[in-house]
Amino acid sequence: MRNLFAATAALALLATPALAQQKPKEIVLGITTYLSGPASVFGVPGRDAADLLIEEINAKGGIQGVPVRAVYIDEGAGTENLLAEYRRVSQSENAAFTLAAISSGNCNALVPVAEDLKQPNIMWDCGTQQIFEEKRYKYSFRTQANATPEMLAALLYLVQAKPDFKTIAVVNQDYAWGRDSWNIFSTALKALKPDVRVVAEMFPKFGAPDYSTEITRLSALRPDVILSTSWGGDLDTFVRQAAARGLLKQSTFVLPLAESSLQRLGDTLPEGVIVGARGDHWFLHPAAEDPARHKAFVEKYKAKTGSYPIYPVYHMAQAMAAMQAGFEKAVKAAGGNWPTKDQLAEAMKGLEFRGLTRTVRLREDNQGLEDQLIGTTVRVKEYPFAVLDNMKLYPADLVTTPVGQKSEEWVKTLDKGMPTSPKIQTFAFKP
Amino acid sequence: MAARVLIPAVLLAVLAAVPFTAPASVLLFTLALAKGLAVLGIVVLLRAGQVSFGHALYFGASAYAVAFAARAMQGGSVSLLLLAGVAAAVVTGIVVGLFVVRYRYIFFGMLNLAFSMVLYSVLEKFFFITGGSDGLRVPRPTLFGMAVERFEYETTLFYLTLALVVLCAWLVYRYFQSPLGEALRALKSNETRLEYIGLSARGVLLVAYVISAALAGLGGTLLALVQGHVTPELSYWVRSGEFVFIAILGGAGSVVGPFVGAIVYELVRAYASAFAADVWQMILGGFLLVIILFASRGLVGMYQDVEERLFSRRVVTGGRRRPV
Amino acid sequence: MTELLLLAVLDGLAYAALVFMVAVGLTLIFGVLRVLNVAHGSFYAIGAYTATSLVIGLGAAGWSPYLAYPALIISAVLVGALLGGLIETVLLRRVYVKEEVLTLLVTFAVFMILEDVQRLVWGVSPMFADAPLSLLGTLAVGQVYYTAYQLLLLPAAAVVVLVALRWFLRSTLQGRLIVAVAHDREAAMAMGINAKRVYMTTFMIGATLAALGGALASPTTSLTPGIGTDMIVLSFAVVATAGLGQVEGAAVTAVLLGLGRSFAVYLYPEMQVLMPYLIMVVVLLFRPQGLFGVAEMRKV
Amino acid sequence: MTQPLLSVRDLHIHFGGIRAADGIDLDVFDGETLAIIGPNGAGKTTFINLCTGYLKPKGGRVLFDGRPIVGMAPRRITRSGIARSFQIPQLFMEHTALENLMLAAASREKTRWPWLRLGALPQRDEMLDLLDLFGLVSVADKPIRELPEGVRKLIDIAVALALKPRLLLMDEPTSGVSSAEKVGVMDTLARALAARRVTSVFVEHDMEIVERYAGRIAVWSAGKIMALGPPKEVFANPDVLRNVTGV
Repeated sequence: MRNLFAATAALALLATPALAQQKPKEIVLGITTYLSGPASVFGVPGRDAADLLIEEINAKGGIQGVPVRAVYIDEGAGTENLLAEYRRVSQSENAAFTLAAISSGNCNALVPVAEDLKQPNIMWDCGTQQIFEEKRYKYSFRTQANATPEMLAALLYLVQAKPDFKTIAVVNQDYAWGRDSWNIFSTALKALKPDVRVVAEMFPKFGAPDYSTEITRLSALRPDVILSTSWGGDLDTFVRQAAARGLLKQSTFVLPLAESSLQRLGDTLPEGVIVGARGDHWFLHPAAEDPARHKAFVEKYKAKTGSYPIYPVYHMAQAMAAMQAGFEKAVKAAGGNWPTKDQLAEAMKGLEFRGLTRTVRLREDNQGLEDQLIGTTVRVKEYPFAVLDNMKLYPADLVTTPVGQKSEEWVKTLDKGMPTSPKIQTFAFKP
Repeated sequence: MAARVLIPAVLLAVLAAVPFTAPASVLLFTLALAKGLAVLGIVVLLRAGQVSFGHALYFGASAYAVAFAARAMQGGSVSLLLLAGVAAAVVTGIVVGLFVVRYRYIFFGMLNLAFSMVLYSVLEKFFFITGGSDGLRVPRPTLFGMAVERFEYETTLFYLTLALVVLCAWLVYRYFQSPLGEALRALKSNETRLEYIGLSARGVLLVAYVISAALAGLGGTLLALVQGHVTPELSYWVRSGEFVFIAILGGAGSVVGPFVGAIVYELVRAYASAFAADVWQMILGGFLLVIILFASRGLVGMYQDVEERLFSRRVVTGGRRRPV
Repeated sequence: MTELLLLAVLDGLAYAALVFMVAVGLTLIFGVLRVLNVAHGSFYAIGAYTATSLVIGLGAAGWSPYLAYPALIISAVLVGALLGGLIETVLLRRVYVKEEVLTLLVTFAVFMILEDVQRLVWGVSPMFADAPLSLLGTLAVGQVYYTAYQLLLLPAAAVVVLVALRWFLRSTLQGRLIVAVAHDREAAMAMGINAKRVYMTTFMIGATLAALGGALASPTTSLTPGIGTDMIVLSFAVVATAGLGQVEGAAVTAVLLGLGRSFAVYLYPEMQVLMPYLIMVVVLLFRPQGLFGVAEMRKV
Repeated sequence: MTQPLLSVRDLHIHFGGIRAADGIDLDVFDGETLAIIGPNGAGKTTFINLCTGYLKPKGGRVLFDGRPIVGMAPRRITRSGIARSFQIPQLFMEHTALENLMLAAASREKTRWPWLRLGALPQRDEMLDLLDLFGLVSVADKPIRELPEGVRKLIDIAVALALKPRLLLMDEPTSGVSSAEKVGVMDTLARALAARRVTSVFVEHDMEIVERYAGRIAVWSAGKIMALGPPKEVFANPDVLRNVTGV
């Protein structure tokens, strides 16, 4: 038995790491993204962004003179297909990095695999905060924030913008993200405004075509605030049906993921809706560290796809930047030699890099520290859809769970002064 | 004649060599074989002319049973988890079976569908127990009492699966020839007479149903073990459809068909989604159409036709009969 | 509370109207062709997409927005007649002779193919054209606003479909032929009825109804990949619960499921998704032939 | 004679308006051969269906060997010793003639053990003999669906006999058999039944056959027994002549 393992292991190794020492003729990136199913509203922009960025990199002669090639894996094709494909790309194609995944479920499934395969992996979009809080990983990194800062920022903004609200209702998609995000939000809410009453918690099924009943109930309950962390078609449908029935005028809407729907919603979305972007992702970012680069990319992306970039595009850009920076650092560390997968993973520790907007740093638990941008919708003549005004930028260190702590516990201990912390910067809309 | 034994033997050998020839595909083949077991379950029912559009129910039930058991035991041992998974399927199979064996054809299919969708909704809904759509991680169990690396673990599971596949295929083959198995085929052509030779159609079907549930469960169990992660999608109706699809693709007449079908299916699907990520579904669909329209006896059927032209002798798998 | 219940009923009806239109097409096809059409959900989706594109197109062309309503119906008929006709003549016709399961799998394959076709044609980002919805404005019930479209037009449309279908099946030659074939294929053929033609018309009508469901739903909802998938099982549930081939039954059952669903939202939201399947299981357990179906016995 | 093997009392059933059984009283005695005649729709087949559990009577009693069997499932009644054949042969079309008999034998012997092959059961020779009796050995390995109606008819009866019943109910055993062969068939049948000491009841339209093979005749008319007795007696009855034999 043992020898059999040894033999197979040897054979397997031939196909993978070890020999990666001398410069390969190309750097293979295994990218899992949704090309089918509802989540492809994020997956396809993500892929478009990756294509654009890889073009840019290769135009500049690649990384350390080695061109980059992406291999895409459809997350919509089912978990076991995803796992099998991931395995193939990591071993047969000998991918230097994998970027996985969008769905938190798939991250949960793939991260342990990457660990066993000793495969440097970037969780490029998934939001579950638990994964790094439950366990430390050597080979997986998250180059953006997670559910906790994303929800917390939205809450802080709400509390600050509408201090006197007494009742809130939630309408989230009935799946892990919808539930998790509400847990965080509601726990934090109890800590900051214990007197607020939750009048309805509704979790319509994922991809539901019709929210009439939920909307009717909300119209009858008339809560001060309505929260929905839904996204994609579900969010569009909910907002449109709510708008058509005057619900948006009745209550203040908080939509932490609506940045990705603004362009589609066009003039449906009125002014005064609180909108987030899972990070500091906004094509009119008021405080990008390299505005020229950002502007240039936005235009390029618009030219290619016909629409302005949304947050998955920014997440992809951050993953790519991290990957690049990781290579540079690893090559330096290896004294100019080509790094092994282990050396790459080593180099990622504590890495600093910049995507399109602001610098992100990877903490010792491999969680990225990313600022959060929340704003209120306003109508302007420059754009056929609502854009963000009264934007607040929440620095990562303020809203991110400290290393080694669990989010559910930490958000219980929030300080009531948090919403008005001086670290928070405010920006108005500038055309 | 020799070829009749030789060719399958060679194929089996090739399969067994996968960990050496294509280590990166071990997972793919293990999953395909696991799925094949569930399809074998479908084939058992097709023997009685019944089509279940809900066998993902047992696939999912067992997978989650494994997940819960493994979490409860912080890993546990493969053998224990195998038992847990199959047991879950058998118990569910008996309970559901007692209801569904009273129905035939489209109603049988529909009722199974409904039951599987109930499980699916429950898994999706009761987030705090089932992890909702994100599903549950399955901590890696020990092998014969020793903790192992993923690589050894997967290789072992591959051979374990292969062994179980051969065993199950042989058992089902014998079952088909036993009085009970023949009664199953008889049920398809005339239930009235079955009653009037003193056999209970429901009884006969129930046995078959539980066997098929156990097979589907075994498949789900193995999948949960290799995949290390279970999601509600395991019990979604599309997957049940997939099982029936593979059964026809492989050739519903024989016990080998499901595994041939499953492997071909997984390969087509893997390569389609790797090299035509945008249209892999379309490719599979087209593939299925071609099979149904031009070779409704499936791959094994095709093989047997060729074989017959070569050695003009009736093959004993019973594969010569039209599927269902 | 009583007011809330009234509201729940109103929501239930609007929802039931759409489900009915899809389900009745399915049940009609099954009743006549004995084919359980998995691709039915795809007709729903494609109907919706086509309608939306058409409405958007009209808007772009700057024509009267009221043309949107005929546009909905036209697109439904287009999809049903062209796509439905194509699939029936090119594919299904070849497999009627074969086992039930094979015909069913053919529709399954068609479903898989059409899933990708939708993505290739309409892309993945949600589409929406709510002109038809907003044009009719809203009505107040108590202090709750409803869109006239959902509150009045959809249920009305469903009733029209039901009445029209009954009339067609009972009072027109083509309809009578369909009933005859549905009732006894062999006898009908023996009497020289051209079954081929009957099958094709039926399948077209069924497909059109599914597409109509989609078209009428499209103003109220965003179209994303996979909208058809759940519709399939849902309409299966309706059809099986009602009894296969039961037109009126499908209507009653759709209402039943619609109400069940919306009451669940008020009383026990966790049950909302389970509702249709639970109802189906319970009904089938006690009445295998469905609420309105009739059982048959083998002659010896 | 002794206590009847099958005794039916006041049996009732009706389908809508039609009274298919309207107070049937009948005793069938061990070892006898009883023929049932009567016009179509008189309720002859219904009577067999009632005695074998295919239909449940609205009223009345059926005792087999002194034990009530009304409401029992067909397979129970079959196991208790009543076998039947059908007007339209009910056989396993995909199986061969021999397999059809073997299934019956396997059921009779309650052998369900998965490791036994149906084809290799010890009853194989017995079943071949049974086929031989009907001169059907030649078709033993042919699937039923390839066999002509007449042959199916015989196999249908053979299957019933394979169960070693004490009472055999036959619904028009010779319909579908060419008139030339009828007599031959009935001879074989009579011999087989006698050899196995099987009591039998058979529905028949061919009066010659009836006269020749039946010990007693029961004449059905509109769900009632209008005459019962030995052939001579019955055929002497003018009503019978008018109603049934149509002379």
